[in-house]
Amino acid sequence: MLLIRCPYCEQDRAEVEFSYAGEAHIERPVDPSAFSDAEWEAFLFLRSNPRGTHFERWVHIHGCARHFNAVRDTVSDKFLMTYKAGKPRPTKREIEGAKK
Amino acid sequence: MSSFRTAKGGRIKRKDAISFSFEGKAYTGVKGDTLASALLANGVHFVGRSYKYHRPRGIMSAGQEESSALVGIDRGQGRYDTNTRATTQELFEGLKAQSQHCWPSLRWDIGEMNSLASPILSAGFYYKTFMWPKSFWKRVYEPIIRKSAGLGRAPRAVDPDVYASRYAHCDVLIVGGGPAGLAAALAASRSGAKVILADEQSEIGGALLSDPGSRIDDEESWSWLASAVVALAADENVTILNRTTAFGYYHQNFVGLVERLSDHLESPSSNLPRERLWRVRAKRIVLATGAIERPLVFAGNDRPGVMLAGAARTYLNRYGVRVGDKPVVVTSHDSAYLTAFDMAENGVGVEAIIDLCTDVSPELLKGAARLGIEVLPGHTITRTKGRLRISSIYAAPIEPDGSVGPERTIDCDALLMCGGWTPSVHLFSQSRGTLSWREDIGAYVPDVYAQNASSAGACDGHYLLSEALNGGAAAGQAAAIEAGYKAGKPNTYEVAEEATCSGTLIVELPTGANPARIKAFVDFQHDVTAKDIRLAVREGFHSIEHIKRYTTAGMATDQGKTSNLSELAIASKTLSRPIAEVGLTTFRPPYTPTSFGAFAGRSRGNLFDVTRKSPIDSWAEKRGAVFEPVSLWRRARYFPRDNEDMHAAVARECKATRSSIGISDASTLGKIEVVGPDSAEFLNRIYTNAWTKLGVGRCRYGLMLGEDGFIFDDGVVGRLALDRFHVTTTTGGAPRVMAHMEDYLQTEWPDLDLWLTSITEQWAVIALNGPNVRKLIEPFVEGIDLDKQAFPHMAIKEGKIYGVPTRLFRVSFTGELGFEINVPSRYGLTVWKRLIEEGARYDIVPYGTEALHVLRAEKGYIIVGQDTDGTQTPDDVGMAWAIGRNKHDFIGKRSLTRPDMLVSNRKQLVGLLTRDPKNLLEEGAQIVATAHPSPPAKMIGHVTSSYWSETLQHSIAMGVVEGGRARMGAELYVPMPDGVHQVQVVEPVFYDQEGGRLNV
Amino acid sequence: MTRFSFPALVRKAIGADKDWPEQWAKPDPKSDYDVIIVGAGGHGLGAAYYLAKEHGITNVAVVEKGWLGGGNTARNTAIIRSNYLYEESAALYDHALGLWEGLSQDINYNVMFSQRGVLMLAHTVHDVQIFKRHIHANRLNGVDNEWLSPEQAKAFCPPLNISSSARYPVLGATLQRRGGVARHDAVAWAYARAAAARGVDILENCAVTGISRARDGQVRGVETTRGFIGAKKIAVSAAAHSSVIMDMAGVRVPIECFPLQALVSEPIEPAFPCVVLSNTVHAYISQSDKGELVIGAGTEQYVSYSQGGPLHSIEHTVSAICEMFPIFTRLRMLRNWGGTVDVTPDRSPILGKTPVPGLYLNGGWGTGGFKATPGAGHLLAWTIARDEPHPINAPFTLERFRTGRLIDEAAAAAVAH
Amino acid sequence: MSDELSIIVSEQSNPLDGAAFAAGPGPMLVMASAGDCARFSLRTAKKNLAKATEAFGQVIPPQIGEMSSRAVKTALCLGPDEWLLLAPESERESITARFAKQSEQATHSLVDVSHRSVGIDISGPGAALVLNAGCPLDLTALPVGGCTRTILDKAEIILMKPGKEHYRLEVVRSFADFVWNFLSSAGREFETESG
Repeated sequence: MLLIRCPYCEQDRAEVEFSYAGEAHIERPVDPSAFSDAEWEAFLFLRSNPRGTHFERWVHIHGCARHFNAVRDTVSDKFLMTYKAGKPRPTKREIEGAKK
Repeated sequence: MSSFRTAKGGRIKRKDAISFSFEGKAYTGVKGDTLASALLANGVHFVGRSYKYHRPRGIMSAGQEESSALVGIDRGQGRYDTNTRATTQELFEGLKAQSQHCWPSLRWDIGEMNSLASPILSAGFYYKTFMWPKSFWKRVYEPIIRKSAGLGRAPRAVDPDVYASRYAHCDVLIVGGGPAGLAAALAASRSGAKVILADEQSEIGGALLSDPGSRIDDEESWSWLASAVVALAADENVTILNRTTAFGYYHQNFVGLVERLSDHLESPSSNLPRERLWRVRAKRIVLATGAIERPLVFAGNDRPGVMLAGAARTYLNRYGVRVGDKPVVVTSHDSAYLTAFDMAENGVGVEAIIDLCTDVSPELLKGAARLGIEVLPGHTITRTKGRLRISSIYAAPIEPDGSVGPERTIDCDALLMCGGWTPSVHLFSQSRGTLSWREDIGAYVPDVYAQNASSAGACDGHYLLSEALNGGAAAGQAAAIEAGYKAGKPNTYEVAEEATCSGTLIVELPTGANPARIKAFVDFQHDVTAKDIRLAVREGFHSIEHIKRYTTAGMATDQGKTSNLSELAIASKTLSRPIAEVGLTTFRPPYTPTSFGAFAGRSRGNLFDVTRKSPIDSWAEKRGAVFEPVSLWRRARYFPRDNEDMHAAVARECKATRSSIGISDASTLGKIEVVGPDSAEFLNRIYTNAWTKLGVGRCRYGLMLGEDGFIFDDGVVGRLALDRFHVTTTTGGAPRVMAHMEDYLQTEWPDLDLWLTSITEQWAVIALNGPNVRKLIEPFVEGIDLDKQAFPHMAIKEGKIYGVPTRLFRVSFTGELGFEINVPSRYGLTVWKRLIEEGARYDIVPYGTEALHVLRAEKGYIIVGQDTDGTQTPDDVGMAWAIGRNKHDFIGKRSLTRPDMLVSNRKQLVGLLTRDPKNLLEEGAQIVATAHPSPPAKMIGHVTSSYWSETLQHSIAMGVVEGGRARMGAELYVPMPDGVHQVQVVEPVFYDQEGGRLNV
Repeated sequence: MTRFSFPALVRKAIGADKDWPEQWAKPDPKSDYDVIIVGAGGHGLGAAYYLAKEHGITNVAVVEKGWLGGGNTARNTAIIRSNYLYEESAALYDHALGLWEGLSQDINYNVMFSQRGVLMLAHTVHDVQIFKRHIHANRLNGVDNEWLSPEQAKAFCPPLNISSSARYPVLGATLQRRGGVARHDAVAWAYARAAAARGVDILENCAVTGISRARDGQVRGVETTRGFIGAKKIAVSAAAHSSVIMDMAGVRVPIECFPLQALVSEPIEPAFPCVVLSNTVHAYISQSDKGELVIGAGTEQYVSYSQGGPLHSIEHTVSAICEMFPIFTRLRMLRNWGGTVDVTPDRSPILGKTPVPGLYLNGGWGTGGFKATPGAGHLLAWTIARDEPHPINAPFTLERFRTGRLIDEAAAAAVAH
Repeated sequence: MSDELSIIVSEQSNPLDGAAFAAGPGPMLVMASAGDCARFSLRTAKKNLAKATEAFGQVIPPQIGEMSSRAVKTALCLGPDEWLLLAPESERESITARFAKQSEQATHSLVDVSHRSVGIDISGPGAALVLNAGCPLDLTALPVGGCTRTILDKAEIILMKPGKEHYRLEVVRSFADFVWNFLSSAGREFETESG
């Protein structure tokens, strides 16, 4: 069972309190009708699915009920950091810093 | 007392005799015995049969690594435990054990004939035959193969025991209560850290339990052990869990342990769970899991009476049992000498020590000489004799060129072998740590840790008692510091006159015979021989994973605990590649087999899942309702009267609703209160419909799509105030819709000023439908003018009913005049009962979900999830009208213009009428365009809803059909096993097309 | 190649099994092949075999980063069935089932294909509606599938609890009698042996690190840990690694990877005669020929390649099994493992050409890949050989995610209200 | 007419009416259904807390996990903009009215959820153990006077810790039976630890 740090509660909590909500930083366009079919396909379906560092969304559904973002290694399943929704994608340096 | 019990010593209670039986024969053991030690005390070695060849097998070990001595234990009343290791089963009064995998008896087993065919039963033989004639596979070969499957008896009755589970947190979890674990616990405990010490055995002590002779800090080891346990037990921060196996090491130091609470008791209390699953999250973990002794591989190494040397020492020192009167020891490791010496000191005549190594340490030789034991250095065993028990061995010198010299026979009644020790790195590996090969001890040891853990003692490759104690103490101290505690310098321990502990990794013993013709076992349970492994390699299975899977070595119930290394060493030799390059197979949880019950815990029966019941459920239950599950809820499906079947009950419920009043419980519908200045804008984006202009006090049917453009949910939304909406959702969709809305609100549109609150359970909802409803409730409603003009269809208002606050909706899912009375949940039942009472004068009838489905289908109202299946757009179901034309955007809008959404032959919702009015189509039936289809037939749609309409005296159906709306009036076909049914495509509104009955 | 047969078994036994040849050779990579298949699982090896056998293309390499058959072929619960709803899916899986039925004889390797019947349990009125829809569609597609009452289901599978007071009572079941299980590892070995015998090179421990394309966009080979290997046709059949490999060619695919766990019990005497699936409570079970109960769980919620999963999922799966089969509570779990499944948005596979000339994709099989093994291999071979899809795999394109023409078995089955 | 009809208000039904459980020596564990009260879900920006405190008539704490409890009113901070307010039933209408007056100056959402959940009181030396049968939290790390939303086996709960060996939980009413059965099933173990 994963141990996930909720950036709102500022506590490590058990995975069963959370729901996964897909890849992070996929911005919904302000005007979807301006998107081509291919662009819309990419928004709907194309995900980075990396082996390694993954930016993803979780919701502390059985806690503070907030959505937030996490950086996790998809090979070890280790969380490198979590941060509040709306914050920009952290840089490599920020991720390295958070590990400590 | 039986003949093989020693006169004194051991940790057993000699005066507490225990009767038990094996194979129906009565025996006596003593308190403190395992089933294995008690059998050995009675001179019984032969206890089981192997899997493939049905060879007689004895007791190999004294612990959980046992792969031969498996028995069935029958406690009656469904308490039958199959494949139970005799070596770990504690003895209790009346224990009944049976051998398994033999027929008609253990001694005379017909399966032993397999042994005769063994030359053709080599590794993977079944992949190479049983293919011809083809028809024989299903009729002959497969039934035979499947019949010979399995080891233990299958359970036949339901287990009456209960299982518990518990989450726990600690600073330091120590796995293993041997000397390393104890020293770690003592060190960590002194720091004030919260410690859990878990050990799989009945007693804490590990290897110390077999080693009374050592002296720790000038104290006898058992006395040191006793004071250590007392000291730990006195610390309230320390939890000692014996009979508790750490079986799995998961993410972030989350460890699963199973505590066995009652299997050792004669008659446990019924409130006592049989086992408890501990889910422990530890800041730091110390692995002190010890090491497992390796067997040696030689011809006839599997006869009853052949045993691990360390096990024999355990039986002697811990249980007071001599495993034989004239044992022979064969070893490649010094530790076996301790067994020989201890046995000799207890008066057992050890026939010989056959040492595969030539340079034996002078101390050991001196010790042997003192005890009169003959040592044969540089010797091998070439074969053994004895059918149901070993009777003699053949020893021979290993010549300098590796060949084998002349054989010599030595009679014996036990053969004690030791091929060195394998550190138990299972949990470490599960934690995703990486191992490194240590050539000097011939074993893999922990190298790089992936989690907050350390290892101490034998599991780290440190076999000496002093190393275990001092390593454990240091690990315990470091763990406490890591966890944030101040720990002083750890104790250092001194062990007097420690014996040497080294050896050579010799797996397969030299033999004069052709190695391809002998049976030298590697995996004892699965009868995998050294020859099988060589065959696998020869056939191109070079990865260790391939070898394991092809030969099944290491896949028995011990999961290769005693065989992995032998397999690896033989493979390495055959491949001419170093062991470190051949690699290991992956260790998987559980460490030892763990009961399903422990995993299932309390999730049985009514605790398997939540059953949500509405505030009115108890009335429905008393009234004899038949329920159906809808997501986690149970809802009344119909209310039979006087033995009615569903058909009759539903017909009656529908008729009553159309003619007077029907009442139903709609409390399970999801409800969300949306509050804030931007509420209308939010709903604009969530629903296809437009909300800005909806007046206060009015309701609207809302349709919600996923971003993929397909219908996601629907429901009525009422506007209570400019900034306050009461949203309803489907019963099953409620949690998903709430999550969906929160997701968009929090992450896409955080600038919108509004909040969502689930009020599903705040309100009980009573739906009243029928021409007389207004008359019924008017006298009891306060603050709401129910007049047709003042409170028209699709209106909402707050007021009171029976003095209770209500949110009254004028809505209808039946096509009749309808009201939905929302009252706070605790009042729901009382209001319902009042309505039933008062409604008697109108012959009010309660109706369930089935009648509701019929009534709505008569009106052509869809049910999301039944008439849609996640592939329908609003247009597909004829609801293009629900799309707010002028809206810039809403969720799913863009997807509606993808090419495939615009094609003309999309499946569209239509009504279907059968030619014969009594002919009721089956829901799910497929629709085709030709009268005589043959497979594979082109299906153009299917029936989504189908009912008998009592009102219309005609069956009605809805379905989705390719280009359906363009086929109005067309004849289509529904081919069923009993014949092809002809249907006509019609508009999906069967009743009151004008809606006159709604607006009264 | 020595032909496998009972007489061969006896003959070799007389020689103490000394001269059984390698089942597949261990060649060094050649510099060029006609076709390179990335991924030596059942699908990739099957494709190599059918390329050689049915299309005469034998200058083929199958490259594998680890040991062959070590991915999902080695980790699944070996269930085979074809009773899918949509005609596209039914055709695809039934094509595979047809090949399974003669596979052991065709490739001279007993893969222990056992048609013991697959029961799928309905626990709610909604399940019943969905399953009836399947049955009717299957009948018209010529796929066997029948409806059983709870009592009939119990007769077919005696350990099943059909008590109406169960939390999830059994309201009925579908039965596909032609469905069953096979010895999963052996399928990979069998195809490897048969393909190698026809000249295919199987290159284990050879990880692809890049896909090389010519100026015109056409593929020209793969960079590997064993050097560059050239080919004008490359098929990616790498399951969980498909999207990683496709990325190397610059093609983004709508695939995400999720962990999926499975477990076996200790072996017991025959006690479970068929395969039982329950989507509603998320549990799948059969008994292996060794006597172990083989049990599958549901996928985890988060993207991962860790080949492991959390304890609580196992707790749920085991409790579901104990609910359906209460006599199994005292059995013990012997081994629990995880795999990684590659999942598309509509839960149907992608099998066909890609925007890159010469690059083919077979992936996104989710939890359904094993049962399709011979079919996927057969169709992939066809698609590679003719550079166009077979009619059966023609609907399973990459483009459907753009046009919206999804083949959504999951939506059809799983939307419960 | 209203007088006659209002009698119905006293006829309320609650899934755990009268439920009580005790086990073990001491006893180790006592559980009982808590009485009814008024409950509000308050959502607002943190900057409005002073106003909200005024309307509620008691301090509303700003940090997630904090709980202020005085006399008969309790305010729990469950999320960055979410509070649960508990008060005597008699104050329900006055609290609603006071918040309503403020909606102009301080945007908020106050929703009456009095009937949405039921309360359970759990106390005794075994209280934490019985909760940990299904709750993954480290309860020793939850301070006295703290609160949190969390999970108990398959049910979401709001957990309060009014005393060292005293917990109160709130559970949505249709999950109450399940939670009660779960806790009493786990609590039955204490019967054996005495003997």
